Amino acid sequence: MFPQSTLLDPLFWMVLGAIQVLVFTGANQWAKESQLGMNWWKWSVVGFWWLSFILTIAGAFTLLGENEGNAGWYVLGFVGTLLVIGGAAILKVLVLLKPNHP
Amino acid sequence: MYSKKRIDFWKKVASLVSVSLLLLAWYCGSIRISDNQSDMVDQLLINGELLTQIHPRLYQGTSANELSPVEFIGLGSGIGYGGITEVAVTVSSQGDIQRVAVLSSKDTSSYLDKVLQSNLMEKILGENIKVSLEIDGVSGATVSTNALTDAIKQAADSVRVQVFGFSMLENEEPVSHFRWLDLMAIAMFTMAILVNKTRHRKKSMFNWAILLSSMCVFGFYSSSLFSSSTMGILISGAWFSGLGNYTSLILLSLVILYIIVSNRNVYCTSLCPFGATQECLAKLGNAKTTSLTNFFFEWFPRGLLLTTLCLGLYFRNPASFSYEPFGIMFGMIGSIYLFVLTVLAIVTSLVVKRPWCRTLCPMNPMTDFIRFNRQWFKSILNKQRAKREIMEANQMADVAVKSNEVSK
Amino acid sequence: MRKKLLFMFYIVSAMIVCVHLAARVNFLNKLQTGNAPLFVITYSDNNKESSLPIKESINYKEWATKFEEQTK
Amino acid sequence: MKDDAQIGDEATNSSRRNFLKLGGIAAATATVGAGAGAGFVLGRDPDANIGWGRTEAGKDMYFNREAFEVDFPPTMEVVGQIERPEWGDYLFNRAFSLVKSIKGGWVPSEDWTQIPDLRVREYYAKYPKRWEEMLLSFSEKVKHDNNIEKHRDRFALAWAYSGAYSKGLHADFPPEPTEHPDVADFKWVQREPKEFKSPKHASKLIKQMAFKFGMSMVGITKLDSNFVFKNMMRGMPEWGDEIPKHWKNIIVFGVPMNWDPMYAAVGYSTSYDAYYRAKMASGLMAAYLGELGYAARPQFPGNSYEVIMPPLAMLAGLGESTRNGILMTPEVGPNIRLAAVITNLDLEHDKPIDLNMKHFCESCKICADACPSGSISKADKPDDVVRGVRKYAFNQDGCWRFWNQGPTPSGLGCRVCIAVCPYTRKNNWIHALVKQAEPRDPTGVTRNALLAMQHNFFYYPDAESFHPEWSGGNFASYHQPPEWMRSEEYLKVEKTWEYDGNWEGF
Repeated sequence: MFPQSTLLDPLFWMVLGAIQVLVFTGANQWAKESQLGMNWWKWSVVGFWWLSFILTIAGAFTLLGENEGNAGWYVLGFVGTLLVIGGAAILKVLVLLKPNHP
Repeated sequence: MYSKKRIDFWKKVASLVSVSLLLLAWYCGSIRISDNQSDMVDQLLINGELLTQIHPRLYQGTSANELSPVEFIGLGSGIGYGGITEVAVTVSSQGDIQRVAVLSSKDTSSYLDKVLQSNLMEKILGENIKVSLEIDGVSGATVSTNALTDAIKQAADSVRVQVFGFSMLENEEPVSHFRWLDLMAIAMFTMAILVNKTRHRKKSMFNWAILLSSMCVFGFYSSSLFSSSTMGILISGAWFSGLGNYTSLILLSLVILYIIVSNRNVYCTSLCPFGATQECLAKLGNAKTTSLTNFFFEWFPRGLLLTTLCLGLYFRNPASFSYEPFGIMFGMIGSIYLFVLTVLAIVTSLVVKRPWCRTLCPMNPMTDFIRFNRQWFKSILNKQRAKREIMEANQMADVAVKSNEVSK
Repeated sequence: MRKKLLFMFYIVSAMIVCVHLAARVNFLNKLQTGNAPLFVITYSDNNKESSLPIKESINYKEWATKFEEQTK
Repeated sequence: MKDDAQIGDEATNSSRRNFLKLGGIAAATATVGAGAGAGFVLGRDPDANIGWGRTEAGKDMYFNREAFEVDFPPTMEVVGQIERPEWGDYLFNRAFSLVKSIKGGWVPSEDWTQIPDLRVREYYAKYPKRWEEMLLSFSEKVKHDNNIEKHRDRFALAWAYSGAYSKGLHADFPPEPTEHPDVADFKWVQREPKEFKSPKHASKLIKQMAFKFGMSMVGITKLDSNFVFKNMMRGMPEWGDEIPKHWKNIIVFGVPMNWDPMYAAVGYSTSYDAYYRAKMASGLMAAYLGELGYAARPQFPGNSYEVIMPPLAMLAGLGESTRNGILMTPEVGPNIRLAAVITNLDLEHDKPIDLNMKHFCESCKICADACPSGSISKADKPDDVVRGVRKYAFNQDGCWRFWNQGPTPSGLGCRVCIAVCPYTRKNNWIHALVKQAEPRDPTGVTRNALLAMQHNFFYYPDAESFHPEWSGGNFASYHQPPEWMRSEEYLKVEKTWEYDGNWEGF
């Protein structure tokens, strides 16, 4: 986030990493509440989706940052949409695979 | 709250006004058009100074110091999505192609651009027209390509006749006008009607089957679903002079006919590829139906469609005035605005069922318009029956009421 | 909630569509008034709009000196 | 009591859960924001301008070539007897010879057979059509001279930038050789050579030095006589085709042109910044070798060469040959300016590399479509054979014609094919990712996906609009000029122009 800064940049990445713990504990709570019965592969799917989602956003904005305006928006629109749809699909699957014990 | 009668009256006014507006637009367009072709051609001379027309499709350029013409400019036309594409080809007196110019096209500009960017024309520059020209196609815009190639070949031929005294065109037949896709369209449509009529318990399943297959065939495979531009082409009569692709037009006319006959619109529910896409996404995100019942939301799309059609008529170029997300969705073709629109529509339809259909789709205004006038016409007919006038009138009134509710 | 969303979608897409149409109209108008071909392409050997008749127009001596001072 | 406690726990648990849930959402939102923000600044990051950030560490040459080493470069496809380049094959030789003849009173005509200098005539006997282009270059030059003042308001800063570096470039370090190479190349040798432990050590050190002298890329190879000009030896009025004994190895190095001006080719770009840096490095390297007691003959831009650089750079494993005829490196694509030092020091040679560029160029064609003078071949496969090597046809005289149309006096040149090349991208994480992935993907899926994006998502002005206004263009460029090259930002000028090119999409 702070490329030319000696201190802020590493700090930023550490914080971002730390935040991910919150993200997934939060996600875990939601999963528990809606009794998705998460397991390792479900989590890895979700995790992978999350990673690619963030990377897509970052990538698109990198293009915007280096003044590739067109490309930036198109990538965001194209890949982003695909990912959103994919996310919905994953959610659907998780709900369908809900273990049906009370 | 206005009384139904009052609204009905204003609707009648509106429908009359819109028709007259369309006529007006057409008329203004015809005034605007002037024959600017010859001075366009004038810009295409290379070595020649003086341009003289030999016959309607052929010009010759002569330079001061030489008697024999230094170059010829042939005109040719081909038939694309929206109608005729005009091309001029400048050929040296030895018969080498020196310059190609697209004078006019009625195709959606993004399709045309795709063809032009593919520099398929650069390949024929410098070729000699003694031999027939080999021009390869462009994936994703076949019709525009064919239009262009036909036009170029025609233009070259009119020069060929002049310079070498023989023609090569007769062995090349014009674009085939009736293709299996058109048959497909008719077949699918009849199926759609049947499915809508049937009382079978698997009805909805059948419906899905048609929807999906139509999404594949008329959507992702051929991207030949109709749009406001098709409506424009229909009313502008551009199809008299022929079209490169009739599928969408056929679909549209079938839909219209069926609405007129049976007052029902089967397209949206069982055929529309974009509708199908939205349905799929709705299934994915368990989207629920909701709609906006408000005077503005009802009338804005109508105004929009009317404006678009008027513009299409005025510029004599209906194909370049479509505003639907279809082009992007099924062919990644269209302006950046439409790209954004498409993305929005797709994402929204994960939450709301068929957002596009509930908002701007030109299909609703068209259906409403036809239905309303159908109703109106019927009522007039009935009024003419002198007997049982009042009773009839009352009946009509509440039928009209119903129809309004349907149309909202 | 859904209603709100649909409402927002409506407004935004309406605006987008208007902009799109405006752009199209603008473009076509330019075309009409410009009264030039949509697209022209010329065989490269003839791209001599830029060429001047050789002998008369160029003072070659001057050209040569200019060229030398600019390149060394 | 127990119940109370339980209830209490319930309460705390539920509130804790809610906290975590909301915290999760908040964190997710924050992450998305951070992703966007970080992405954006990484795009802006000047360190991404490879060639300026990680140079001395040698990290500008970040692509690990070992896995791609081959014995002979695949894009140097020999189909006949390789011939050494003639004096007349070198465009600047022809240009200057013509200047000389003209000063001597000769007036050019359409007829190339009237060219006084035999060596030039021989070249145009080979390519008669190209003589028209050369003639046009004269008239274009005149138009250029008549027009540039009109556009100074717009290009003042680019003009100054390019001018400054061209002055620097024409300083006399390293000095041009004036004597026989056996003398000149030893100019800086005062003492006995210090022996290296091994050629391996020598190469290791020399490469480090190249980086320390400011170069981004360096490679070492044997001096292949096939790429040494005939009848050409600086400092010698007469020269046959012999090659000095002490010309054993050649150290080829290079540095990219500054990115933002280069992206804004033609008008705002210049080669002189990179030329200057490369030339200085060659001088420093030569002096360094001299101090150690070894012969050194620097080869540097503008036109102080006895050898053709790109093929030697290919043999030295820097990159491959491309459609636009420029060396294509895996890090900076064709945005590289080369210099070299020929030496008698025994060095370990690098191996050529196979990056599959061949297929990339076959299916890309972006440079050919963008070329303002149409000098780059659009053929699907290499369609010409030059001195026994198959390559894409390239019309150097047509290219030179357009060189004379740049809007600044010292901005001679074009560079559009470099600016638009998909491999010419800054060293930020996306492009680095892509540059690492593409050569490693044997299926070509990556390549096709990328090119699909390149063709559909990226905006390229069309070839015509790169032209100056006086020849039917609008000074378009792949990117708009950087803020520090826009005269309206700093000078008292009124902006009467619009920029055409990619810029931030807000």
